[in-house]
Amino acid sequence: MIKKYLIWMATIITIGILVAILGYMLVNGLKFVVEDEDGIINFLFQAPKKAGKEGGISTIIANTIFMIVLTLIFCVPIGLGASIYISEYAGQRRSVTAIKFSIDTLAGIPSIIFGLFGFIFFSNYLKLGVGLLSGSLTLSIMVLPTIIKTSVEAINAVPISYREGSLALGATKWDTVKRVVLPSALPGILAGVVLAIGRIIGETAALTFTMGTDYRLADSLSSSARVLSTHLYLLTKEGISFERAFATANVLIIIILIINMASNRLIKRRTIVDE
Amino acid sequence: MSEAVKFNIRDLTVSYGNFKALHNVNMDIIENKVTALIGPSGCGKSTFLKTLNRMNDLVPNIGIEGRVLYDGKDIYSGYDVITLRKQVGMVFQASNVFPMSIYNNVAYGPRIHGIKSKKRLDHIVEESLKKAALWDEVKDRLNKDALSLSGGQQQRLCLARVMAVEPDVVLMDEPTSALDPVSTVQIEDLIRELKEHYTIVIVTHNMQQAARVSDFTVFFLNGEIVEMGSTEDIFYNPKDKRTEEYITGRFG
Amino acid sequence: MLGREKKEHQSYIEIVLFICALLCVAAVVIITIFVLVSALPLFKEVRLSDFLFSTHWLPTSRKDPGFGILSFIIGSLYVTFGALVIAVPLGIATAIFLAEMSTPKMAEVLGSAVQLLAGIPSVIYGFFGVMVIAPKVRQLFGGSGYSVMSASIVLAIMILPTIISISEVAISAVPKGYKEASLSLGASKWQTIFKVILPAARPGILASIGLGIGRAVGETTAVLMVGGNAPIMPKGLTSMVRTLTMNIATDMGYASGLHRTALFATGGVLFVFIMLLNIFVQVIQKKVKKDI
Amino acid sequence: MKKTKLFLPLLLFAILTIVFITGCSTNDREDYSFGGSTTLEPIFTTAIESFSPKGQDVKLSYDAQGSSAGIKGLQDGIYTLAGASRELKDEEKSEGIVSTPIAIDGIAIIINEDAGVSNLTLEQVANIFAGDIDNWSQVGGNDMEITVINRDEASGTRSAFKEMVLDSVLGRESDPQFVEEAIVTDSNGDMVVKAGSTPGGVGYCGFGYIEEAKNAGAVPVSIDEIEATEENVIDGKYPISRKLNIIHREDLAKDSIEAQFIDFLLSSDGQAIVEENGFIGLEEE
Repeated sequence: MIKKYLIWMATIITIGILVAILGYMLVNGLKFVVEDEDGIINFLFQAPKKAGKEGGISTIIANTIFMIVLTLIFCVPIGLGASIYISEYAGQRRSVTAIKFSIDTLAGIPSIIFGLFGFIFFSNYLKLGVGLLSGSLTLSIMVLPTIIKTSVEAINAVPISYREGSLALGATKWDTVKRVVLPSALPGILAGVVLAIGRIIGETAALTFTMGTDYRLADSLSSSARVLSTHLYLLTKEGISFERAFATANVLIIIILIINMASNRLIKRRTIVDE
Repeated sequence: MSEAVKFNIRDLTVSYGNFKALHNVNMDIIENKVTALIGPSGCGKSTFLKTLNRMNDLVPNIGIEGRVLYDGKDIYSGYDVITLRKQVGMVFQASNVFPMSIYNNVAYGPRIHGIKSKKRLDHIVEESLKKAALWDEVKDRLNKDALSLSGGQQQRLCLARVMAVEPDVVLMDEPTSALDPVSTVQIEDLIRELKEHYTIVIVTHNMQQAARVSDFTVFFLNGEIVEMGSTEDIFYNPKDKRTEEYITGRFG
Repeated sequence: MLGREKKEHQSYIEIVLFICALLCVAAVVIITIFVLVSALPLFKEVRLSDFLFSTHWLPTSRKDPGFGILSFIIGSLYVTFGALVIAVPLGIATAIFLAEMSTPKMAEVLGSAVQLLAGIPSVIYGFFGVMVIAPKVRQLFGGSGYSVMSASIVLAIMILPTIISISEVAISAVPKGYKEASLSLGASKWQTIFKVILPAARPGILASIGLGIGRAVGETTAVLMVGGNAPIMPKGLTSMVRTLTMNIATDMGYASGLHRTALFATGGVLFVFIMLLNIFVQVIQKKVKKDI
Repeated sequence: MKKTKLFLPLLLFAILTIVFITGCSTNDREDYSFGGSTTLEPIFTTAIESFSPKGQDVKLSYDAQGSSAGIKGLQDGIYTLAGASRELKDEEKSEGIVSTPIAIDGIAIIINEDAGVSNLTLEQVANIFAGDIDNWSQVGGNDMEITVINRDEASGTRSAFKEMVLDSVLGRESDPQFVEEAIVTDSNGDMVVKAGSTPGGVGYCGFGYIEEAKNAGAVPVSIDEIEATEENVIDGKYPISRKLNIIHREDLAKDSIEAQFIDFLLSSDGQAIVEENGFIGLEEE
């Protein structure tokens, strides 16, 4: 019977770890909110001062949003285009296996290699410098596999009968994809985009040398921009302010919570549409 | 038998890889008549139906030999598949309504063929739903989700969808096999009404249905035509023994 | 629209989509070529054995520069192995609980908790490591707290969700028939789990461990915060460590000339190791598909 | 059409953000990126906030990745000015790069409180960092293992420290190396955190970070009984100090923003900023 207890114990430890991490972050984050005279609202809407020792993280949140939007602008069209090609047009051609293999390889590459590649290729070789543009380009290559995998899965889940119905009415392949397949696969695709955002927000290793660490508002494509995750990293490493590090960590965790809920609901909605 | 011939099929052979689904089928389909295709499952009747509007093209490594003439033109050489499927509509066994509103389902065909004006679309939708005898039941909830309709209603919606592109021929692949008896009768009445304006080819397992609605019947077995002729001849004095056995339900 | 015009419109769309797909292939090809080509010049001056099998890493010294990364390879393996020792038993046990023992409600709650754990960025694990794990390790085991042990614990927490979710899928994918057959022969719940279900789910579990290794070896930020980053051969659990990824991250900003090529070569070693790992995982997963 | 209805707002939002980002930069404002030593970061960030050249709309940014990273970035053309907490190496000078000192900064030896040490001789410091002394009891402290905390090779503070302590005490020709078994930190801030939190830990940082070291629990010690204070550095008694330099191209145009920025740092306002951040201004020397 000891096996039963061992398994129960292991599960409790796993839950314990999660509760410990989230609890620890939440408690210390709340402590900061209560003690800090400005409170959480100012923290979110005030610009940082003295390298983050004082003030809030408003410009950093703005930089993070710019990074996400810019990255999505690059990777969503390409990712969606690739996934439509793979699931609708490619059929059994040999090129599909090459594409699928490269997507799996891309998904396996560690983020530090993307950081190294991005720094040398985008910043130095293409002279894009250290800033929003080279950072977002590096990230968009990194999240392409996430978007493609979820989009292909969502498109393949669309029943064949919808396509037959449309083709039998004399619709072209593109009409069928544009008007029938994509709309019903949309919730699944959006879930993929939301998951990609989760990965983009959590990235640090690939960003320090491609995106830079300037915490002021990035107001041009080439200006260096510090984002939430890099800010948390620097606050901790440099010992600038552990209270603000906790507050930033909580902001990150809350965003990840919202992302998980959003993607779960989107995936659920897709299954309702099919029944 | 001097009526006009809509389809003329000359030694048609269809194979998936090395499996021969149909071998040298020769027949005519008469305009504005209902032709029923019967036979045990796997005899190639559905495959044959899907060659008429080239839906078989979707099947990977399919081999099609022989000629299928539609109004005298061979649809497998140089015939634009888009125009063909516009003229030769199809209703599937499982009603595949789109996950859209009832209105958008019917308007889908006209829209992809370039009709944009709302007024014309409203007119087409109304006409098509009337032809499918569904207008009265749905006219005040056109933008409700089509998936909320009953099985019989959904199948009639598919029919309305086909009507909306003004086809010349309507193919039906076991349209009522998933429906309750009441909806089945409704569909059969519809088929009789549509006969004046459209050529109808229907695949069915249901012998009584074939007898009730069709003018001609073709009996398929193992990819070949055993016997074909007017429905009365086939059902009341079948020439081939195998047809007689199938009709009387001894096998299949 | 006329049939012909639609035809052109069609093929033009297909080409655009094909280009999108090709861009992914191009991305991988460019990265691979860039990393490997930038790494090759190193071997004109440094013998492969001096690079892979020596611990003498002094890239900027003028007198006798050394580019041996053996201590970082061992560092990476040491930390990854430490993480596996913790995460594999915990992960598989939790996966068994999820698949076989929990009520649907519990499974749903625990499932979303694991999903959340997987979504949390590694910088937060690093932060937690610096604030809680390193001091605790320092208290209990002495040393500076920034060591192989702290890095292994942080990495274990990070790869736990990967192992749990993929093992759970493998375990619940085992056909019901196996379980019923074993139970019908009078086997206990535990004998069934350990004698029938786990062996049947073995390929899936191995795949999850492979993916866990991939993530652990590829991790940089969290390990950088708690590993200590001393360029030495780790001697014990409490000694400082620098992994391949930490070596790249630390020197990337300022390295130049041969030093920068050495970093690319380090990246190359990591790249090759991860690719071999991916192929291993894909081979196993194909085997899984064939079985079931 | 359901898709296009949803797609429009997404597309609109994307275009809006792009316009917003590029919009601001298309006006005549020029961007200048500088980079370099973490020691000079406080000086650069404060100076950038109050530096406004006559009427020109400019945006300066400073990327603190270490002195060598700044100099490398200058050579690669990523930065147009670099900050270094060390002197130029010979091979760097040959590439048409020059250095202009703007401040002086002593290097303080910071030891974790638990070690119970408040004074060391220069030899002891050299032997500790070379690894020959490994327990605080050998230098009059508590019986605790010494954990050396070092900086990464990008740091100017590290190379300055190596020259003024290891080389000068243990002989320059033998090129004495730091002890390998040491925690490597990549900035003064990181160094201070690790020194304060590691029992028996010892490291070094610029005078500008002494306050932060004390808060983190690491004590700056006196060298041969000489306190680590600005006065002792100014009158040359404190043995470890170096100049903080701005590195730039030899052929820098006189009226360029970079030249104006250097003049600003050397001006009285600039020197005030240097003092305010805990470093030592030039004139007083």
